[in-house]
Amino acid sequence: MKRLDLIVAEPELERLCGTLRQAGAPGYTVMRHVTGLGHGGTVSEGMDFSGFGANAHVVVFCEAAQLEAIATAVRPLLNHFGGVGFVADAEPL
Amino acid sequence: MKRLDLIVAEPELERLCGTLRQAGAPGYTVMRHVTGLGHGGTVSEGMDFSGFGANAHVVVFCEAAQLEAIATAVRPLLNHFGGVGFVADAEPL
Amino acid sequence: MKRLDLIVAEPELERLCGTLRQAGAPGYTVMRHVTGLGHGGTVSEGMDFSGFGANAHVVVFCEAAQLEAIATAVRPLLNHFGGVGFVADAEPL
Amino acid sequence: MDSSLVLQNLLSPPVLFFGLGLLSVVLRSDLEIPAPLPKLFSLYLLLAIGLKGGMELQHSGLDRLVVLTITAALAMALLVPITSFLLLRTRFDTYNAAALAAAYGSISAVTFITAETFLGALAVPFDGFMVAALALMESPAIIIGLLLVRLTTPRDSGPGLGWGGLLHEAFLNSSVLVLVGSLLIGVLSAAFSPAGMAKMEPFTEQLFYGALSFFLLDMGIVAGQRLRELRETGAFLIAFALLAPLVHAAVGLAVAVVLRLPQGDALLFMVLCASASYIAVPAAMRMTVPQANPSLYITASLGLTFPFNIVVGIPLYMAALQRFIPAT
Amino acid sequence: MDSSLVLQNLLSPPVLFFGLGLLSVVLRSDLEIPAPLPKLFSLYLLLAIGLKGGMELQHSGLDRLVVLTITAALAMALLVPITSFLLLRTRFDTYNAAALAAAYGSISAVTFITAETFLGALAVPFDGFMVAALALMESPAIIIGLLLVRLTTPRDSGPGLGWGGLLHEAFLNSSVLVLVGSLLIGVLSAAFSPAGMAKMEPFTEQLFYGALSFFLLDMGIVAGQRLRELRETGAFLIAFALLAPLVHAAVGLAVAVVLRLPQGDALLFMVLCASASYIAVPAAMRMTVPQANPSLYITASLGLTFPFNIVVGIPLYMAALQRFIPAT
Amino acid sequence: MDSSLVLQNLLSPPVLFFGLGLLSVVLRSDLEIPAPLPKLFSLYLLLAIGLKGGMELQHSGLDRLVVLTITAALAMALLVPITSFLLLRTRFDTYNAAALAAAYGSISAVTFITAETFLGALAVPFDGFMVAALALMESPAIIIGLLLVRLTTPRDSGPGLGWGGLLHEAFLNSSVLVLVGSLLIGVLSAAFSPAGMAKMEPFTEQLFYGALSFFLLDMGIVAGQRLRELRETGAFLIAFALLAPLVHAAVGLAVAVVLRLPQGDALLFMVLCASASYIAVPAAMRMTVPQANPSLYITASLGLTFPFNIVVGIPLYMAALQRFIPAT
Ligand SMILES: Nc1ncnc2c1ncn2[C@@H]1O[C@H](COP(=O)(O)O)[C@@H](O)[C@H]1O
Ligand SMILES: Nc1ncnc2c1ncn2[C@@H]1O[C@H](COP(=O)(O)O)[C@@H](O)[C@H]1O
Ligand SMILES: Nc1ncnc2c1ncn2[C@@H]1O[C@H](COP(=O)(O)O)[C@@H](O)[C@H]1O
Ligand code: NA
Ligand code: NA
Ligand code: NA
Repeated sequence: MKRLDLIVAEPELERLCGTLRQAGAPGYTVMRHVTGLGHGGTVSEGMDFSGFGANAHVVVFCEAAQLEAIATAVRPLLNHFGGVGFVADAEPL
Repeated sequence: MKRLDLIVAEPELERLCGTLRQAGAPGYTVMRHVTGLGHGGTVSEGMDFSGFGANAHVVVFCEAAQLEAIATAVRPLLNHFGGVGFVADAEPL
Repeated sequence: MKRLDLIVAEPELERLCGTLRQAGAPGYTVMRHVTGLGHGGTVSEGMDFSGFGANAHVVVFCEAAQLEAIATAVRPLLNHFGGVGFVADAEPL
Repeated sequence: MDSSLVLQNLLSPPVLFFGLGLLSVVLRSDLEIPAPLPKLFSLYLLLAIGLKGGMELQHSGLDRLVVLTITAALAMALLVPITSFLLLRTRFDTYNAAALAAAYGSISAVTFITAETFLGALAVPFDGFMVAALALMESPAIIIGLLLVRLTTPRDSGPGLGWGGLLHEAFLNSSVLVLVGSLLIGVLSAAFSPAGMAKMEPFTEQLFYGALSFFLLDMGIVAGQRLRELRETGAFLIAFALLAPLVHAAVGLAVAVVLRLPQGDALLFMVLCASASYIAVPAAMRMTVPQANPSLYITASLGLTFPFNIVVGIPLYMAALQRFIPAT
Repeated sequence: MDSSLVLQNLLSPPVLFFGLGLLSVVLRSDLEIPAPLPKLFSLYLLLAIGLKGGMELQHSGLDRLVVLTITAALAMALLVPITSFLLLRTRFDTYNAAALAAAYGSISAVTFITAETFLGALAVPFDGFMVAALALMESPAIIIGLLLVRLTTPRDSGPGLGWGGLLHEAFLNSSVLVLVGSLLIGVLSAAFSPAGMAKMEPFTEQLFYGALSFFLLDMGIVAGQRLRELRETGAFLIAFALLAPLVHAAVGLAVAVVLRLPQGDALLFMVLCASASYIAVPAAMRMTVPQANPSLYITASLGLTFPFNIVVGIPLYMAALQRFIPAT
Repeated sequence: MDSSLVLQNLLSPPVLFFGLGLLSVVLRSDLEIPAPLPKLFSLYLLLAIGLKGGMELQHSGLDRLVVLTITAALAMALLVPITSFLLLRTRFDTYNAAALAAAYGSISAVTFITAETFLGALAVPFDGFMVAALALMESPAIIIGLLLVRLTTPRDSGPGLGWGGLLHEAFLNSSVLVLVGSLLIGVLSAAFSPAGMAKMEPFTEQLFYGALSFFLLDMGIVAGQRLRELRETGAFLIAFALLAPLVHAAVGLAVAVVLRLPQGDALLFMVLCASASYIAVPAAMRMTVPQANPSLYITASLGLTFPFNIVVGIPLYMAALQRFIPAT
């Protein structure tokens, strides 16, 4: 199996989850209110009151065979809006 | 070493942590207020006020030798109450 | 690439992030309000009101070549203040 | 029926904010009251009605009417889940029928509070001991629910809760504890620290209406999200969720007439019978009957019965009881 | 200029708490108002001014002045972003110029609220319909901003928002929804449930000043953090962020004189023109014009224009308008 | 001893809610006040007492008594940690002795606030400058604590805080900053913006009692969880945590008698001496003396000394001082 870690800005979260569902992800887990540093600079929770928000961290565990479809669907979002994605190996418990 | 990712409903968290301690896990880290999608459908924070809660994400780093004991203790909980678990490789820093 | 998971007490977070930036980490993601069990005993959110805080979970994705510099910078902090670090393999999406 | 009561309820700020919450879901706005703010409001509301009820209970004392009303409340908390189970069992498996029955046998504190506010706007008085009835009707249905499962299915040997865990869950869950605790604190403080109670008053009285409106805005959002899942619910359960409150309110009215409850207490009694739990019971059922599908019992109680009672039920019950119980 | 107005504003609790927030950033203290508490205060403030404005609107009704003022407000919401764009385009690319123009064409509700509070301290009255003007001036600049991008750049074929998504984002974002919803609830409740409105009063009136102070403490922290990023902003944008409010306020004053607005309404109108959005617009621009750099438009509106208006602008505009508009 | 004072304190709403929190831990209920709500209440309480103290300080001005009291407060903030260290060093290593000494040399704002509320219920007046004493007694013990470590151990060459970091941590941590900042805002606003201060009053005065009760409910839960860890604490530290407040209060009483403080100020002075910090000091010690075991100093100050003072100490100190200081 594969583990996919995606980190995007919170306002894009709903769209990312929709994309994951359409691309056939069997499930996902979302941590909101996540902060960090990336190419776009520092992201803090200071703008939380504004709808601008912080980041969200989405984890997807899926079969290796599903990964390519998910990656193809997700990459344009990361390119357009920013955000990063990483893949690792995993096994079901 | 091994890395174990467990995602369960928040009301089951305390029991899961107790099980981990009894099974000899050397430590764990818990992220609450986590949402997601799984076989049980969508989990949101909307019911947070009610004691029904969202999900919790528990990460355990342990020796490969400890994994089987932990897995044996945890699996019945996941089967009874729902929730998922995944294993990956890791090394101490 | 490598994935580095660091878990420290919240009051040390700002210093850890500064250390990561100085050590050349290309980015990081921070989850605060994390609880857990370790050598230092149980950490809960009960002291959150006090500035004592809970834990923070920091994830860094970096090139394998960068890891050693980051590890060298981070280890003294973990030894002095407590906290744990683990490394795993990862690939960019 | 007195349609002006319905209109007056519909156009009060708390109900309008509930509607704004529903509307925001329909319009797919990104409005949310982020966690744990709804918890702040729900803790506050429980604490405030507990304190006020306790204070009034201390002033009025325990008389025959109090004891009778509370006994009747407990009887309803046994009757409703059992009869509901028998009906629901015709369409659902034991687990889902029991979980639904438990939800409808228990109560919704927010519906009760909205009814109190409705009475306040009509200047109809009600008694503090009704908060005790509210507290006592919360837990029994949880026990009944699990009893029904245990009696009608082979003993489940999973890692579930034992009876100890269940009783703990039923009687010591946080909403029961805050409500009962505040009630007792109200009784004690009113007796021994009247100056202290007086200083609580701006907090528990003056903020109450605004906090209820804010919380109902969130409840509107949450109920609206549940309504979206209505497709999975099925016509039978939709009908049950809208008719059960009427039937249970009617039984409640009959009891109130027999007990000669005054108008205000009678409305609150009817509302307790008519409302369903979406707080304590679902949390307990998730742990004790994990075989049941939460989206059934939460959608029914929170997505249908709750809005029905808030928007239409409360003024309807008032109009009905005015025919049988004279104003005092 | 009447320097006592500046001093009186500067030494009022809300502005002093704003200063404390700024100071805590300068001193690198660990003071923070953790999320989602600032959201609680911002929701509360919107809800409270919406309700109060709606209630007053219901009492005053819609007359010619209301219609004229609101038309003028909409005209300013179109004029300001277009002229700002033309100016900003000389130094920034289309994306950044459009995003900045949209921010300055829209409004800051907290600046408006602080101006209301300032008028309250001076005992200068103002009308409820100004809240309607506030609500109506929030969204148009978002549309203008994207129109400017679409008209001046080749059609972008990324996964961005279509026009439907944009209109949704502009008119149904949570701050517009809460403000407009509360305004309508205020109108309806004042008409049909005056007892309900009266019970809201301790919540919406008495807490208001304290909640504003608390929120401004957080805004001071957030603005202070933005000020640290000033280096990246450039001298031109710094000058724009400090001069645009003055120019827009002056235009607003001219309009107010023509419309014969009374002093209170005139100040609020000037403040609407002079303030820039750091809530609805940045959130919309992040999604619709991701090519623009958020640290430019947020730092300018939140780090510079907002503090300028809160600390200096409001009393300055008041001093200016007193020369042209007699007290009533 | 006047046992009615103890009873009156015990049956006041804030102390009863503290008891409810303790009880919920004993009963293993799932009641929690989720983060960051406790932070909201603690920020609010600091802000409110700061403002009130500042306002009163502005009205009373600085006279000889103020200066003497504040000097005595600072002296106690040096004396208590040094003597405590000498005693604790007999049983603990330098690190733990110093961390514990620092905790007991500093103060607990919530204990102070509860004492103010207790005085309010007895209608015993007290002065605004005592809040300044509170603010000034928070930090020195942090410095003393680290000085004791540095003087008695070889220089630690880890990545710890230097003196700059320590002073920063001691004097600019968020609770000191909010308290001192609000105090100064209170002084300034009372002088220059009395209308503004008047509009703050419903927020800072009327909500205060309820907010304190809510916060003490949470403190009861947190203290209860700490009490569970008592086994690791050891009999010596348990005795210290319960006797130190009595001894320090007695010294405080002697000082108060010498200074001829009126009853109210004397109680507050005793409470400052008797209370131990579980906010600023532990946070600073975690960073500056990581070798010390937090569960020792937090359990002692939060699990034992705090409940002791809240429940028994405050009325006890009052009963004691009434023998030496006449009512005014
Ligand atoms: N494939 C998956 N990847 C990531 N998280 C998952 C996955 N499946 C389930 N989860 C998480 O586990 C929770 C419970 O899963 P389930 O019991 O399958 O409903 C979900 O709400 C998700 O948060
Ligand atoms: N084996 C482990 N697996 C996962 N998290 C751990 C582990 N050990 C420690 N932690 C986390 O790291 C924090 C600090 O660890 P320690 O310094 O060992 O007390 C703990 O509170 C946990 O959140
Ligand atoms: N190398 C990295 N390791 C961990 N998280 C990262 C990394 N790069 C970016 N992120 C996260 O992804 C967010 C968006 O990244 P970016 O689009 O590069 O600004 C950042 O705010 C971080 O939270
Ligand atoms: Na019921
Ligand atoms: Na503007
Ligand atoms: Na002390």
